[in-house]
Amino acid sequence: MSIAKSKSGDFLLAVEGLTVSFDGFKAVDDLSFYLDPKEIRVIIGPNGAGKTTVLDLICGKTKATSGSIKFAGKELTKLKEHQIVHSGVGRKFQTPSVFEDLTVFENLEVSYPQGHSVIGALAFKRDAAVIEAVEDVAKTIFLTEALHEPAALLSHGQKQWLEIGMLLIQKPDLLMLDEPVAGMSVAERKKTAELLRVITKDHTVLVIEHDMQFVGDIADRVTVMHQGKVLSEGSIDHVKSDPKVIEVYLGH
Amino acid sequence: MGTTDTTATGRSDGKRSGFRKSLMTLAASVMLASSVQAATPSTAEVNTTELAVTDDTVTVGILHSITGTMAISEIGSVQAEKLAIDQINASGGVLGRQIEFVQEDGASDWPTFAEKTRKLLRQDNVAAIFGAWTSASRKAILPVIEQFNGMLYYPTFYEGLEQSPNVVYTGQEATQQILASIDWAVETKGAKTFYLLGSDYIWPRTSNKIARKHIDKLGLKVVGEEYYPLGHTQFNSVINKIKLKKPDVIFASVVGGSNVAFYKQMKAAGVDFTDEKPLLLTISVTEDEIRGIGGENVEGIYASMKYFQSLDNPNNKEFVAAFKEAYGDDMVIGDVTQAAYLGPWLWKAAVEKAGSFDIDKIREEFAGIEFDKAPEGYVRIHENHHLWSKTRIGQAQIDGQYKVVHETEELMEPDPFPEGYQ
Amino acid sequence: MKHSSLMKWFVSREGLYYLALAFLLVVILPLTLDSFRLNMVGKYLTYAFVAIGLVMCWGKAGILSLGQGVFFGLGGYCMAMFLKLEASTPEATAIQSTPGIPDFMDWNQLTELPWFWEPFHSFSFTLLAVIGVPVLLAFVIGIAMFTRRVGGVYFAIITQAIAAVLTILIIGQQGYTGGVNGITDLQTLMGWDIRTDEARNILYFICVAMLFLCLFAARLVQNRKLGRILVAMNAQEMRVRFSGYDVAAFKIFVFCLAAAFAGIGGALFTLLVGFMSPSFIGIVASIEMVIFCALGGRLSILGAVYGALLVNAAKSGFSESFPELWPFAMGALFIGVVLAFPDGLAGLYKSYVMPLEDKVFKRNKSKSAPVGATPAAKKADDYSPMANTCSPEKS
Amino acid sequence: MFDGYTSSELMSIFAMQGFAGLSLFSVFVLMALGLAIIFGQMGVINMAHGEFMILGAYTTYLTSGFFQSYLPGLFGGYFFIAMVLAFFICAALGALVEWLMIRHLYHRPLDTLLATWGLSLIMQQAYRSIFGAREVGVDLPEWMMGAIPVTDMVDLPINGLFVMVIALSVAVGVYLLMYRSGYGKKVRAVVQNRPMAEAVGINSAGIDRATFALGCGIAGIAGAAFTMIGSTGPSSGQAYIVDTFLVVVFGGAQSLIGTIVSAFGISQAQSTMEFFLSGSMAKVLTLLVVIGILMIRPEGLMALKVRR
Repeated sequence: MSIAKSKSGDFLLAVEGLTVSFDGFKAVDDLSFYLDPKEIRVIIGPNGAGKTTVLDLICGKTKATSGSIKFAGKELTKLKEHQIVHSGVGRKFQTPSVFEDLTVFENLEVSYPQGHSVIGALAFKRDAAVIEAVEDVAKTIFLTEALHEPAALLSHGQKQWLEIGMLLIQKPDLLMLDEPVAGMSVAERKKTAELLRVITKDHTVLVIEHDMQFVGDIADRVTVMHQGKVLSEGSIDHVKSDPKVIEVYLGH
Repeated sequence: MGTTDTTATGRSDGKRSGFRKSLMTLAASVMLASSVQAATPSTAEVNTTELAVTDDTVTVGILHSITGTMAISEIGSVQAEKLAIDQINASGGVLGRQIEFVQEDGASDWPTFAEKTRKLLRQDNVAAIFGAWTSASRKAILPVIEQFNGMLYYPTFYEGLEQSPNVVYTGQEATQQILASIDWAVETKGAKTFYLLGSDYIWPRTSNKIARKHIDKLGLKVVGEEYYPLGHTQFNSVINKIKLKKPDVIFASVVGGSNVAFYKQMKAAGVDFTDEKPLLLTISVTEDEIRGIGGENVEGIYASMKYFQSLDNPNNKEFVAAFKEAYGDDMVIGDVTQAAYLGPWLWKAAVEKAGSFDIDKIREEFAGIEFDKAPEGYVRIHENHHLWSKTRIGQAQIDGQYKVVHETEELMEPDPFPEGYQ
Repeated sequence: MKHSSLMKWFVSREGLYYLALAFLLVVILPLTLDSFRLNMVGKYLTYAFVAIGLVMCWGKAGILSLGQGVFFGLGGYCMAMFLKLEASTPEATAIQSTPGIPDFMDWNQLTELPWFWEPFHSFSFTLLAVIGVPVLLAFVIGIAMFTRRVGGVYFAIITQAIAAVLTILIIGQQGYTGGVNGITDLQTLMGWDIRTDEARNILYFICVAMLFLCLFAARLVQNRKLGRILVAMNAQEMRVRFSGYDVAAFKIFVFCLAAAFAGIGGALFTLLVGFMSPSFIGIVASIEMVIFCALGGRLSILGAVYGALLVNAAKSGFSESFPELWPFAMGALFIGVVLAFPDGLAGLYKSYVMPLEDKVFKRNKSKSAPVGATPAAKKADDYSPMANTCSPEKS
Repeated sequence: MFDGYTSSELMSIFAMQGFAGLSLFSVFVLMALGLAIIFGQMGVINMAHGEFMILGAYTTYLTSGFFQSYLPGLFGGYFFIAMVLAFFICAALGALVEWLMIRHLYHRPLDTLLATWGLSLIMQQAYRSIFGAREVGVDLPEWMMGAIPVTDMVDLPINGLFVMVIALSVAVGVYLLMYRSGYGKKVRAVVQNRPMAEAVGINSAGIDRATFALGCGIAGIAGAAFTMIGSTGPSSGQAYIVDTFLVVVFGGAQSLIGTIVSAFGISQAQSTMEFFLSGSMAKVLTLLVVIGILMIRPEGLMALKVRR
């Protein structure tokens, strides 16, 4: 394990001693892990292992009971959600959450990192730079054709992509994706994997996923969580052969 | 548009001769011989200000809340005013003209009162408005009625501090109700200490202020003063305070639904009012209210009013009978209802004395106008537009009626701006 | 290209709706109604300010405030305090024990003007306060509630409780506030008698002008990105938050905006009606304001104006003819709007009248872009539910 | 403030004041339980709750009239029958309202608030048309009047005690129903996971209707009880609505225990303050404190911290 490397400034994200308890139940228990820049890390683990809670903690949706989350040298646990976003962390939820009433274009425009204050949003103008950025991202997420369709008309997979696109246009350093291929067709999965590879050229990505095939396709490293703790960490082959992991997944 | 009710009575003999005949009957029954004229005066003569007066009708307005929270209280006034109008029509009308009325609903909403006053004055050009109940509604009406020079006949006992040239106050102002009753409690009951309790708004606060000053003047003591928000229904704490302070008299001006809760809880807390320990003296519980509170809950309390349904005089017997005939036997009549009944009669007397419906001419004649057929007995209009009237103390009986135990000998002078009481 | 021409087309159509409303308020009603009825319409319009605020706050951003009467009342009280001071000259109040202070203070043994009344000698301060006081209170409530993420039903109930508290306070502190009677007998505004028909007509037009100002302000907000964020926040608050927006700040903003509109409405109400009292602040008044907005269509700012006009006109009409039926009608209105027409008149207009319009427009402008606008664009658009087919004052 | 009173007098007063707080507490509990059940289970804010209460009060009024006319001998016991009737009449109307109105609005809680407000207007006017605008006086049997003298100073009002007993019984009954019966298990299942509850064969629509009816029925019992201490008029119900909501919200929406704790806290605070301040200021302060606490702790007193 990499505890020895603690406190080093090389990491993009350093989670240390993170704990959160709900009425005594420790959903995440003294968790530590570290992400290198441009890494794709996948978190796997059985239901209830605390995977989604970890993402919630990093993006500020849930407040930690104790521990620290350092992102590019900044302590995130003390920031509000929108400040965390502004410091470069993007989060995609498990179920696609896009603005169904708005068009794809407007969805992306809303996420464009400008005019995020009240006054800014009032003064915001759709200029050439915005249009260009939106069209760029739309291309990346395979939605150029649907740019002016309302998001409600998109397929499930397209909505997932749109949400990823909404993160991309924020130009975050760290993207956190919660089960991005859940409910997707095989073809869509392939395209998503392709999309993720494009994304990782410029971003660090933290993914929660169940689909081991898909995990194998994309992961640089895998963290296995169990009962709020890290059970194993390493390459996909390493964790697959780790007896503790086998015990948890196959035992009982 | 509004409901223009033509009162049925007396409309059949709408010809000149019929009028003259009924005017003769009127002469027999109505006090002011001077007002009776040989012939119906021409409209041009009696109406120079474009009021809704025709050769055989005159239109007045009735403006009370038919809906909303105040409807409970105001309906009695509407009934009394309509009864008075019917009776006046039956006896020949006013200056030979039958009274028609436009009734508007103030809806327990003060701007609506202002709005409807405006409508009555501007659109219907009514010759008089009988209406309003709460001070708030009267205050809303006031600027409008002054602006368009109408005349409001306001029936409720109220806090005083007002004297508009465009209002006739047919109920008592605060000093009339309060001073006599405190004197009575001190003289006949030997009261030394008082606890003042009221709903939290202007009338109880002003009334208690006057009461406090008067009690101070008499060298006696106020041991507590307390206000609860309108509609409050939990009085246990104040009941405890009263038990602690052991006043001789609780002087109460709680109104509305709070009243019901207050008396029920007093009774439940083991206070038997018939013991008069303490004695409860109220200025806010009329027979109307007792129906909601229940006679058994208020049995033994004393109220200071100018009118009780049980008053024993011929005028009142006639009035009560007529009222019950018109609206049913189970009707009860409270102080305000009676005061509302006075409105149309006083207006009629003033119109006939002035020989005109014009507001300005009527106003000249107000001072000294008398009405001796009043159910409460004889009343007279003071130059300050309030009524000279007697104050009476009644003790509540289990059947919901008051037994009159005291009556001032003289008419009390209305004094809306009492020196030394402000 | 297609996009921008579509936008243009919509603007022109939307512009027509505004013109229709202006035509109704500025030409038709003043020509057909006498001064008395026109003043009543003016009074109804002051509620439209509140309704527009509620469209922004509740319709768009999903924040239901049951305490808008508070802001309406505060605006109204600020104006009333100024007018009352003007009416309480030492000469006019010579009979009081302390001349020069409002009459109700004198009755309550106050011997000098309370400190918070002092600034209301100044008209410019009053104008500032009419907007500033409601906004300040909304800001404080907003900070406390929205940063703690109080929303939905909880927010509604707490605002309702605030309305209750303020009513009790105003009634209880009658020496400072005029109590349950309110602040009455207001006569002149800087020497100008506001009780004459002429003055009331002028005030009506001022009211209409202010209404359009507020409408344009609301429209600006709604058509900017800010408006889209508000709507988005309503549907997907979490997503907006994790797109980097400080959701609380946006909620505070729109709540303050609604408070400002309500304050302006309240001040105009005082001017048009001639007094202010706690009954416009309370729970019942506040919740009735919501129905103006709901009837008009909770997403349509123009609808709100028609909603306020229609409900109030109906209320006056009913209580003139069938007073006992009015509460039934009002109750049915609440239930009906919620159950059957959640999008209110604007929704009905969109489903029934707009298709007809579309035909007309197509015939006239066969070259213009097809009407196949996206539902989203339609939703963000505004429509006049009644156009000029019906004058709300046909009693 | 306490100058000139003997210590025994003061003791009595404090005892009485404690009792006053308790009776306010039982009033709050009766008012809030029905609302809390409905709100907790369905997220529905029933603005017509006060009107359902008054329906119970009118039922009691009619029952008392019936007994006086036809069964004067049994008058002493009419109240119990009235309570049962009030429960069933209100529950039946509640079920009807649920079926006609509420069930269409489950996903729009703010809209239920408006729709039930409309309902409350209609109910009020209906009372006014049927019973008249004035409050009606409900005659109570003799044994319910008066007080039990404990000491010279301390009298315990019998009807106050009776209201307390009713409040306690209703609270216990609701507790048993919610936590010890099959129905309660189903209710909680539906609250926690509606689709799953439906999947295992729970008739969630039926549960909703029963719950709404139950809440309204409890309002009816409350109304019957209030005839002893409050007024019965078309708009009497309005007086309770804000207090009731605050009690429920303050307690934490889905917790019945929370509702009871909050009723206790608010009632004690209010009655203590009423003793030291004037009634109006006590009310204002109580409301402000509750609002203040809710701002700091919006989820209410007893809400569980859960993963959401």
